[in-house]
Formats: sequence, structure tokens, C-alpha cells
Amino acid sequence: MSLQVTARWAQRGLDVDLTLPAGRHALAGPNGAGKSSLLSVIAGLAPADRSRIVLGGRSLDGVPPHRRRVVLMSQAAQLFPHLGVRDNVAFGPRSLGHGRRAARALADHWLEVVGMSAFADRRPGGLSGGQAARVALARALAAEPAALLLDEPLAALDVEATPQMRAVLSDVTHERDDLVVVLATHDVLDVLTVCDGADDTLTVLGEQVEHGPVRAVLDRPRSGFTADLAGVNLVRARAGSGSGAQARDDTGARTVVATGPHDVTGDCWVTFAPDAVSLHRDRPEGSPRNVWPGRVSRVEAHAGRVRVGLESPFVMSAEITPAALTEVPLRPGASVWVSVKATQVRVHPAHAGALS
Amino acid sequence: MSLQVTARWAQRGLDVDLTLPAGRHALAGPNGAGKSSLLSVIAGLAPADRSRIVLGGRSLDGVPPHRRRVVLMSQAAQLFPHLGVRDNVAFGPRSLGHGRRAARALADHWLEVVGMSAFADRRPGGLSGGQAARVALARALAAEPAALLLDEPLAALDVEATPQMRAVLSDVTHERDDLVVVLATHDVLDVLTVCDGADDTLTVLGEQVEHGPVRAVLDRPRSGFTADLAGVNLVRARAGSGSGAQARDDTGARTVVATGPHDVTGDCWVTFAPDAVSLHRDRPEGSPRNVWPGRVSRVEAHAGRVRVGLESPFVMSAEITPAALTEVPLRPGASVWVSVKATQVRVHPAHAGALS
Amino acid sequence: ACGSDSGDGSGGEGGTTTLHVAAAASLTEAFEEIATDFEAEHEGVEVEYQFAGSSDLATQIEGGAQIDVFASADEANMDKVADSVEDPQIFATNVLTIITEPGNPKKISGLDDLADPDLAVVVCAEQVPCGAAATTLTEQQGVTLDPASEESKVTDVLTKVSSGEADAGLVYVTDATGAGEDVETVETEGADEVVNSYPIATLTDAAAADLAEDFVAHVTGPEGQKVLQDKGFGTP
Amino acid sequence: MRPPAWLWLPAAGAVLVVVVPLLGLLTSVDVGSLWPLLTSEASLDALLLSLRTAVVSTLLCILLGTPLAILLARGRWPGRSVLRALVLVPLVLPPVVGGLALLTTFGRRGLLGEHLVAAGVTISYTTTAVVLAQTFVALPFLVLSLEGAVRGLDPRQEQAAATLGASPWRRLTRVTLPLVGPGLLSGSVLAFARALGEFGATLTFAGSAQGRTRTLPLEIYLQREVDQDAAIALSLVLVVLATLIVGAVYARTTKGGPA
Amino acid sequence: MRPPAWLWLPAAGAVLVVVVPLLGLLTSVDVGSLWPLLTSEASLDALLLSLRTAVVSTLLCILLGTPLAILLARGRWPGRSVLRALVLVPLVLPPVVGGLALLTTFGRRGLLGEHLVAAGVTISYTTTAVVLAQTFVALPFLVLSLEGAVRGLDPRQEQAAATLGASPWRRLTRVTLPLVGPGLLSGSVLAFARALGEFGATLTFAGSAQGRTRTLPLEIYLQREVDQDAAIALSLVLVVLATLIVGAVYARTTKGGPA
Ligand SMILES: Nc1ncnc2c1ncn2[C@@H]1O[C@H](COP(=O)(O)OP(=O)(O)OP(=O)(O)O)[C@@H](O)[C@H]1O
Ligand SMILES: Nc1ncnc2c1ncn2[C@@H]1O[C@H](COP(=O)(O)OP(=O)(O)OP(=O)(O)O)[C@@H](O)[C@H]1O
Ligand code: MOO
Ligand SMILES: [Mg+2]
Ligand SMILES: [Mg+2]
Repeated sequence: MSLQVTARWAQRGLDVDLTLPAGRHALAGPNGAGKSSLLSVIAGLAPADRSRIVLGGRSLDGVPPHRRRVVLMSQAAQLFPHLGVRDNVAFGPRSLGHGRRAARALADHWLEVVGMSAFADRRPGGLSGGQAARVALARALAAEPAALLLDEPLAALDVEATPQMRAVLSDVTHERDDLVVVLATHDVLDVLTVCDGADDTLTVLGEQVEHGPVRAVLDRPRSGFTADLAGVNLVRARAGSGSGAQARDDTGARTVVATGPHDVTGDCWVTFAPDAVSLHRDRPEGSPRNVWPGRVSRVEAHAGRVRVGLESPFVMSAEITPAALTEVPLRPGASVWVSVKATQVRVHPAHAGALS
Repeated sequence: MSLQVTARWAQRGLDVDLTLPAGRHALAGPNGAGKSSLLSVIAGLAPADRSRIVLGGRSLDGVPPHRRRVVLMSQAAQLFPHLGVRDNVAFGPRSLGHGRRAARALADHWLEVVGMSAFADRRPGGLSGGQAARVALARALAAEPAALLLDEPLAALDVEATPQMRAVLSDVTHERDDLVVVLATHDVLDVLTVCDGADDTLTVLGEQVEHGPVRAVLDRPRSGFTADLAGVNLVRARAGSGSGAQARDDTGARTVVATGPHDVTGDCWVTFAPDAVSLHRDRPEGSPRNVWPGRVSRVEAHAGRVRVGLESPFVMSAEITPAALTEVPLRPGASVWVSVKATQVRVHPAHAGALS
Repeated sequence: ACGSDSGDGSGGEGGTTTLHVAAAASLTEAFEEIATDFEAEHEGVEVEYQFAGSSDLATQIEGGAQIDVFASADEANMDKVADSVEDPQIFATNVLTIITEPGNPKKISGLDDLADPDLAVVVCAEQVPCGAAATTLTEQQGVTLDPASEESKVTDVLTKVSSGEADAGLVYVTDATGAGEDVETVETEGADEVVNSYPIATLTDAAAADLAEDFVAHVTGPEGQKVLQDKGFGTP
Repeated sequence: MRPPAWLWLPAAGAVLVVVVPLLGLLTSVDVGSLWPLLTSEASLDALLLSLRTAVVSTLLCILLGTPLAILLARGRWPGRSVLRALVLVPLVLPPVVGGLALLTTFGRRGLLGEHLVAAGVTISYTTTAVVLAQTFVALPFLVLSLEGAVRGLDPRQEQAAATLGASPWRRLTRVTLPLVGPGLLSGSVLAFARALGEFGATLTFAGSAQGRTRTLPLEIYLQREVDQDAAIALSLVLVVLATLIVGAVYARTTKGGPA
Repeated sequence: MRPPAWLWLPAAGAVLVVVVPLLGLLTSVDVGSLWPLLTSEASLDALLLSLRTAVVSTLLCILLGTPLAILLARGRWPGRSVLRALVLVPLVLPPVVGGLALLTTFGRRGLLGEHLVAAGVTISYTTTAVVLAQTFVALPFLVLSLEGAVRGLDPRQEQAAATLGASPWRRLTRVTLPLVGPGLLSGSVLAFARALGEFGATLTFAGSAQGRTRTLPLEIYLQREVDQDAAIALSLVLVVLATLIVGAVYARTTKGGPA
């Protein structure tokens, strides 16, 4: 089973044309990029200017939401306040015609899967935010969808529940190998850990939609947003063939960036990881071919490492060890020297053909 | 200004006694641990069994919510649907007695800070989830609080907005150096990057409340939850003096864990980082003194590395390179050999005195 | 009507004296006409009516309404307020009549015809004056009716007949007169013997006592009687 | 969030407006006369008739009015405001005129009545006429109350139900209606109360025959012609009864509901 | 989420119950007699009096009833259900009996009336009495409708307002009331309509003096003694008027509101 989506909706900034095979697919993009809107269109809850949805060969155009077998767990959990937790989860099975008993048994099963069995007899009003999100996930899973649309399902979950839920999503898709899961998320970890199948894709909504296998999209970011998501530095440049590229820095001046070998010519994106950036008190001598004077804009502690924001010659960030921090006195506004090894700088064409 | 909170609320599993100086403080804990409940108690919105709140020397007991100067941004944004975005943000200033004009000017200022100026004239119903969260943050900031309570304010934000908001929170606290910010969150990155001041603390709610300077709490986790949060492995054991400790494994048998040198005796926690754990197809010979047979429970790709869950002899995880994965065939259920260098294993007393 | 004598001290401003008269609703048309005459005769006097069912008016008087004259449609309601009025006088009478739809399609010629169970006949309920009268009349004539409905107001009997909802009904002659061509009256034997009397009286605590007596005198006098008879009322 | 305490001040005013006159009324009731009055055949007939017809009318209002209220609140169809205005008309129509309207429609010579009679169905002077009159006057109460409640509902709840596979009918009965429960309840109570107290339209359209069309308000009105104290006593029975029924409905429904 | 289409079926039933009788009524109106009737002094007096008193009563209901509705919906105080039941009483009390209750309380011989008269304040048979009677009967409509709406409200909105520094008064006027807007509106419309149509209690307690206490329904009642067709024509004026007012209020308020 696969899900084909073509949707244009100017007011919501949507213009996509995707084919998603069975498996797990991530949907990312800035706030307001249209992730929730796209999911609503697929579920039949909102009318795009123009849309065509095909699920497993069956056109969903004109099919009312409840006959699509497309279940949407929305960004706000939307549990039914007048039903208990178990009855909330049993709502889908009951709607599908299961008997009261069978539905409750299914509900209990899914509540156990999300670790909420102990709360089966509560009212949704008495749940914490994360508990409600887990119940909502159980409710969506219990409704036996052909396509499962999840709008930030893991955002409210704690560190213990998050890997558990990722595993659940993984298990469900492997158990029912015709299920299409679409997961709107802001967390690259969700993308990397949930969408780990060969056919799984990542779509980043934005001015230009980026779509393809997860690794391909993250490795060749075409927007600052995607670069941020992948955690790499991204500079727009023009490449001559061979190695190296010319970039415009913030002052408008041309700066030559030394890169690894590549066969790109013309407009391109130059990327390098933050941990490939070294910082120095004085101009460094020696092997790195990219050496620039820079200015510190921000210093952030970051999971045992320190991330330093720089504003010149490009907006970029460096990741250094706390030890290095004591060597180079880094405070916002400080002048430093920046070096990047050419071998760690990669070049991608700016205008790709099809990426998938 | 500092915030003292003593609160006991059996039904919500709350029992805390905290003193939070001006600055940024993180509040973590599993879903349902009582984070939101604690914030409600501080804001005066919910009655704990017993509570005493003192803010800047002024007791808030019996003070109605609107006179506490404690602003709470709750987990659901709760924007007023009948007011436009600008009027939502101006609501606080208006309540404080600012004139219509001044309030709107303040609103515009804060909307700019959170990057939502372009949306000032919209209705909340027409915002995306992340946009609503940003407006709610602006609304909270605009209300000139003495204590600012934020319940997962960054959960709905995208990768571009998140560092910006962290910077905003940092800036606000540095600008108004008497402001106490309490931030409930599930993301250790929020904890590390926002709460980076000398006096900033982390509180982890749970069976036993862990509280202290951020680094201290993360470095010496006293619960599996905190260990997960910090990303380290945690084993309960008894230490004799010198090096080493005795732990009970899952079968109940005693296992001796070789550790670095320490001067702890009695009940203790033993911790080691996932990347200190090596996995082997056959029993390894050589230096590591901790060598155990183990069983794989889960394999997850994790930001360019692979994280392997193990169930024996303890619940732990190992972080290895993708290359290593091809050497050791790891699939759930597989038997492997686990080794940990004694020098990388640390020991903490289980019952600390004051941790700060 | 400004600037004339300030009368008997009833609370008028600018020299106007107001006379408060409570009268049964069925007297509305006749009394409006009488008021015009009376005001013409008494410069600076204005008659203000309370028209309602006689029992409503009795209730109001018991409740302490500021009333100078009470004209009731039956003696029972006048008796209810006997303590508050002085010397009631009968000023008009009324008798029952059978009414049918215009053209009398069911060819009803008298009380006996009304006993036909196939006819829809409506009368007043026994509790109200016209119903009491109807009961007396049918008993005297030895007729037993099986009414489709026993209305609590004469007007409702009229409505049912004029709208064709009922084939026939028993109402007061004055009501039939008032309804004009909407209904047709049928001669009713024995009706003259069951007379309903309308009493009028001044209130003991009338604010405009002299004027109130003048009004009663006017109603019982020739001018008032003429107006009443034009509307179908009988003489006392 | 507790409501502010000073709200009690105007609220006490509201309570006084209602409660003081009731006290005044109570002081004037002759308790001795109550028993024989209550056990009289006429009173019992009227009481039973009133209860039966009011219950049926309320059910009819719920059955017909609920869909209309939902369509008025949710739809975006042309003529919506015209229809809402029309539905309001019986509210302001003097009941007697409402009765006349019914008479000119369902009466023997009425627009529809003529055809009904030809078909062998007579409505006039029957209990059906009472129910019709009560439904006519009570319907707007249910529709208006419920429409307000539906407007206040978050449509995303119904959307969630839809993607979970719930058909429109299931959505309506399992989500929409339970969520507007309080509004439906108060609308039904208002409709029931209005039906129970209905007088003018019933009198005009259905007439007043004991056990068939003479409901308690009509009986009270008649009783008043003879003995006002008895009428008041009878009214109190009506009041106590209605209050008990309504109170029981509320107690049952608000227990399980949200705080 | 569109409501299911088949809801139109029962909704059409509801519309028929209301609209067909109105059509029937229209067919029986004598348009020729309308103009002189409308321009008669008595009609105009009654019309103006009705509008004035109904507006004042509605305002009183809003002022006194809104706090009570909020307290009934939100508070958890003892005697709450008793009070709610009491407030419902005027709904089911036959209006004439309601008038008697007011008379025995505020009349010259009444519980409070005696003292009021001693203090130089007379209420009975004045325009004030009309307003009092209308308020007495209309209050429950506002209270019940609004209570249903407040119950449906998410209390977290008010909590958010509180921590932003909003005083209870500001919370009430800027958050609670705007959010229950539709409920308050329909409650006010019901109350206004009930006040405008009030007849029995007014007649008993306030009497029927032209320009002072004879409201339009009373004028219609009198007119019917004389000329039933004229009475119907006059009723239609009342209806058209009320419908226009209510329609205007709705149109204005639902434009800005949520979809
Ligand atoms: N309104 C309520 N009534 C009763 N119990 C509640 C209510 N809200 C929360 N609880 C319960 O109280 C406990 C603490 O909930 P709380 O919302 O404070 O947790 P939390 O730490 O904020 O969780 P999360 O991370 O999921 O938001 C939970 O067990 C929850 O089920
Ligand atoms: N109900 C609505 N009416 C009008 N505009 C809306 C509505 N909901 C969203 N929008 C607008 O449409 C655009 C897309 O919103 P959408 O909710 O799809 O974004 P998103 O990608 O889900 O964002 P987020 O990550 O913040 O949840 C935004 O600019 C938003 O302001
Ligand atoms: O005017 Mo009357 O007293 O109802 O016949
Ligand atoms: Mg979204
Ligand atoms: Mg929470």
C-alpha cells in the first residue's frame, strides 16, 4: 500500500506532490510551514485549493473522513472529555463495528502498549500532558488505520517514554507491512530513529519542498532550516569544477572556501559539520586551508560539548570541548580565528533534479 | 529575588521543598510526575494538600493568582480565541494598568522578540501549533512577572525557533536579574542550554526528588529516569571502600562491578556512559575488568551513532559506531559480550546529604 | 383639558383629575363610548380604565389597586369585594343565545338540536358566569349537552364558532352582537328567564369619591343606558 | 477558578426577585384546603394530562429541535438567519394568537385540517391538539438554548471522531450530543417548563374538556374564578412537581459531568 | 465538520411545526385594517410601553441573572441545587399566579409593599410593576441558558487570565463573558422575548392602564374582545418587531464570532 498526495493550498503555503510507500515517513519544516495543514488535507478534514489523494490505489477524493481509514492524531490530543480513558481508545474499534467487549479488549491492549494500562479507568481531565498524548496515540493505533498521520506525537513525552513510543511505531509498521505512517515532528532524533527503513523518507516543507530518503535529505540540505535540522553549517556559493567554491560573506565580499574534491559547477551549497570548525585565539599556522577571522555571537552548553555561534564571515556554529573553551576566551562579541579543514567541507548542487 | 516552594500533594505525587534563586531553573521528571501540578500550585491555581510559597521574601499563601506576579504559560497555549494575537499579548500589560496604546506597543515589542510580528492581526484560530506556542510565550513575557513558570514552552517549536527562544529566555533573565524562571521540560538540551548560570538548578521530580546545580544532578543521577535524561547507565550497588562495588543483576545473583577509585561505602549508584560500553562477538581478552555476557533488547540509530539496548546483566545501553555494527551482528535477542573499562565507571553515594 | 377646576383632590397634575374605573372586559366598547360622553360633560376629567376579566379586577381591588369605580360582569365577583365597595347597583343585564356559523349550515333551530352528539358544541365552563347561566338554562329546558369543550372565556366560545371549529355555542347576546356577521344567532327558548346582572359600585376608599358617584349615576342614567342597549345589553 | 465572591451581591438580587414573591405566595396558601382539592377528580385528571402531554411535547421538541439547532449553529447555508428568526416567532407571539394560528392551520376549516379531516384524522378537541400547542410554543426554547451550546463547541473534537472512523450518526450521538449535554439539558428543561405552563394556545386551539384537553394551568384558571385560594394551592402543586422533576434530572446529569 | 445532511429531515419537521401555523395565521390577517389600527393612540402607547419595559427587564435580568448563572455553574456551595430549583419556579408557575405572588409581596397590603408604601414608594399598578413582573418571569430563561454555556467553558482560559494579572472583574468581563457570548446572547433573547410577551402576571400585578401598564399583549387581549381580526393584526406587529430586533442582535454578534 502506498500514499500519493498532491496538494496545493496557497493560504497555508502548501504545494506538494509526494508518493509515500508503506513504512514511516517524517514531515518537518518551520512553524507554520503547513505540516498540520497537509495532514488535515490527507485526512479529509480541510479543503485544499486543489488536492488528489490516493491510498493503496484507491482515490480518496470526495470520500468522507470516516471512510478513508486514515487516522489523524492531531497536535492537541483532543481526547473526548466525557469518555473514560479506555472508552476513548475503544472509540475507534467501536466505530469500526467491533462489539463492546472486543473493543474494550483492543483498548486494553493498546493502552498496555503505550504504558497507560493503569489509567484505563480515569477521565482525560485527570491526565498529565504526556499521559494524554500517550492515550491519544493508543486511540489512533487502535483504530486500525491504513494510513496513520501523527502530528508531533512524541513532543510531550518524557525521556523514558520517547524510545518506547519510537519502538511502538517501529513495531506497528513492521507488523502491518502495508501501513503508511506519516510523522510530523521537529526532532531530528525522531526522524533518524523512527524512519530507519530503506524506503522511509523525509519531507521538509518550506519555500522549496525537500523530499527523499532520510539520509539523502539530511546530507544534502537545500535550506538553512534543513541544515539546522541536520546540525550542519550551510553556505550558499558558486563552485568551479575541481575543489573549492566562491561564497559571498556578510559584507558582500567574495570569500573562497576550500572544499573536498567535487564535480559540481555553478550554484551550490557548501556544508561542514560544527565539530569540523576549530577556534583559535591567534591566527593558526599549518594545514587547514580555510582560515577566517570571526566574531562570537553566542555560546551554548550542549550535551557535554559547547556550541559557539559565529557571525562572520558566515553565520555558522562550532562545536568544541569545554577544555578548549578555557583556552580561547569566548564571550559574545569576542574576535577569534576560525579554521575548517578543506577535506571536511562538502559541496552539493543548489538545483537538484529529482532527489529520490 | 528568590522563590521558595514547599508543597505536598499526595494525589498528584508531589512532595518538594525547593529554594530557587533568581535565574533559570529546569523541572524534569516522567510524565505524570507532577511538573504541571507544581507549577499550578506556585501560580495559586490549584490547592495542594499543604503548601508554602515565598517569592522575594513575600509570602504568597492566600494571595490570589492575579496578585502574585507569577505568570504561568501552561502546556496547552490557551490563547484567548476571541482576541486577536496582539490583544492576547497586550492582555497582561492591560491587566497591570497600562493604557491601551502602551500595552499594544509592549505587545508589538514582545511579538517581535518571539518572531511573530507578522501575525499580530490574526486570530489565534488561524495559527499553527508552534506559532501559538510562540504567541503564548510572548504573552507570558509581556505580563512583567516576578516569577515566570513555563510548562514545556519549546516543545512545539521548530529547529530554527528553538535556539532563538532559548536565547530569549536567557536574555530576559539577564536583563531582569531578579526574575525567577522555572521551565518544565523533557529535553535535556533545554536544561543544558537555558539553565547555564552558576546558580541555575535542575529539579527532577519522581519517587525521590533530585535537586541541585544542573551539572551535579546530571552527573550523579539517583534514578533511572535522570540517568536516561543525562544519557548514562545507572546501576544500584553496594560499595566496599577502595574500588569496586557489588550489584545485584536481574537474576538476583551478585555481580562485582570494577570501578574507578572511590571512597564510598554502603548503598551507592554506579554510573558509566553508553560510549564506555564495548560489544563483542566473542569473549574479549585483555584490559577491561568488567566483562559480562549480555542480550540485545533494542537497536536504534541515533544522530550518526547506533545505540544498543541491553538487558543483562543490567538494563543498560551502549553507543557504538555504525562500523562496529557490521562487525557484531546485533539484532534483538542476540547474545553478545559486554565490556566496560573500570576507569570509566564512577560511584556515587545513594543517600546524599545536601546536593547543592 | 388643562386649567379647569382642580376637582376633588384626585391626583391630577395641571388641573386634570383622573377617574380610575375597573370594568369587565366585555364592557370595553360600551364604556369607551360612555367615557367620551362623560369627559365631555366634566371638563378637566379623564377616565382611565382597567379592562380585564371581572375576577382579575376583583383580585386587583383586593390587592389594593387605586380604583374609584368597579363595574363587574357578574354579582359573584362584586360579592368578593363587598367589603371594599359601597352599595352596588345593577346597571345592565345580559341573556344567552345560541350562535352558529354564518348561514347556519347544520340547520340548528333550538336548544334541543344541540344535544346531537355528532355536533361539536362549545359552552362556557360552569365556573364562569356564562357557563353557570348555560347550566341553569339547559337544566330548566331539560336538555343534556355533551360539549366538545367548556371554555373559560366567552371570547373563546365565539372564536371556536366563528372559525368553524365548533358547529354551535352558547354566548351572551352582547357577544353575538359584537361579533357581527362572523356568527349567526338562533332564537333560544327560555333564555330570557336566565338573566345575568352587571353590578357597578364606587370604592370605599375612592380618591375621587364625588366624581365616582357622578360616573355611576351617568352609567345608570339615560345616556349610559342608551349606549349599553345599543350594544345589546338589557335593562336592569 | 472560583468566581469572584462579590458576584453574590447581584446574584442575591436575582434570588430575591424570585424567592421573595414565592414566600409571599406561600404565606397566603390555605394548607387546610389542599388535601380535598388535590384528591378531587378534576385536579387529578388535569395533573395527569399535564404531565403526559408535557413529556410528549418535550420529546418532540428534542427530536425535531436538536437537528435544527445543530444546523443553525454549524451550517453556512443561505437563509439561515431568516429561519432562526422564524423559529423565534412563537416566543413572542402572544400564546392566544399562537392558538389561533394553529386553529387556522389544523382546525376543521384550516389549511391542513381540511385535508386531515377528509382523511379521517381529527385533531381539534383532542389531546393531540394539546401536544401540538405545547410543542409549538416550547420548540424555540430548546432550539435557542442548544444552538448556543453547539456554537461553543470545539469542532476539532468531531474531527478527531471522524478520522477514527465514526460515521456522522455516531459522531452526533457519541460526541456532539454528550459534549453539549448541559445545553441540551437546560434547553429541554426550559421546553418542558414552558409546555407544562402553557395556557393560552391550548385554550384557544384545543379547548378545555376535563381529562382530554384541560391541563393543569387551564384547571387553575377555572378554579380561580370560583376560589382564588384553591387556585393558588393548585399552582403550588404544579410548581413543586415541576421543581422535583427538573431537580431530579439535573442531579442525575450534573453528577457525572465536568466540574 | 459539516453536520450530516439527513439532519435536515427532522429539522424540516421542526420548521414546519413553527412555520406552517404562521402561514395559516398570515392568510387570516386583514391587511386593510392594519394601518388605522397601528396608528391608533392606544396601539402606539402599548407598543412603546412594551418595548421600554421589555428592554429594561432584559437589562435587569442580565445584571442580576448573569452573576447567579456563573455561581450556579461554577461554585460548589451547599444549597446550589435548591437554589437552582427555586430559580426555575417562575418558569412553571402559571403567570397569573406569579402576578398574585408579586401582589401579595409588593402590593399595598403585601409583605414588603406595606413598608414600601409607608416609605412613600408605590409599586403596584405602575410601570415599575410591569418591569418587576416581566423580570420575575424572564429571569429563569437567562439564568438557565447562561448556566449551560458557562458549564461548557474551559476553566483553564480563566486561569491563564488570572496568572497574567487579570483581576476577577477583568477576567469576568474580558474572558468569561466574551467566551460565553453565544449563550448570553441566546439567554438574553429568550428573556427579552418572554418579557415582551408577558401577559398574565402583568395583568394581575400591574393592571391594564393605557400608557402606564397596558403593554401590547394586554392591548391585544382587549382588542380581541372587540375585534379578533384586529387583535391578530396587532400580534403580527409584535412578532415582526421582536423578530427584527432579535435578528439584528444576532446578525451583529455572530459575524465576529467563531465559525
Ligand atoms: N485535573 C486533574 N485531576 C486529577 N488528577 C490529575 C489532574 N491533572 C493531573 N493529574 C494527575 O496528577 C499527576 C501529576 O500530573 P501533572 O500534570 O502534574 O504531571 P506532569 O509532570 O506535568 O506530566 P507531563 O510531563 O506528562 O505533562 C498525574 O498522575 C496525573 O494523572
Ligand atoms: N485554521 C486556520 N485558519 C487560517 N490559517 C491557518 C489555520 N491554521 C493554520 N493556519 C496558517 O496556515 C499556515 C500553516 O499552518 P500549519 O498549522 O499547517 O503549520 P505547521 O507546519 O503544522 O506548524 P507547526 O509546526 O507550528 O505546528 C500557517 O501560516 C498558519 O498560520
Ligand atoms: O368580562 Mo368577563 O367577566 O370575563 O365575562
Ligand atoms: Mg502543526
Ligand atoms: Mg505537564
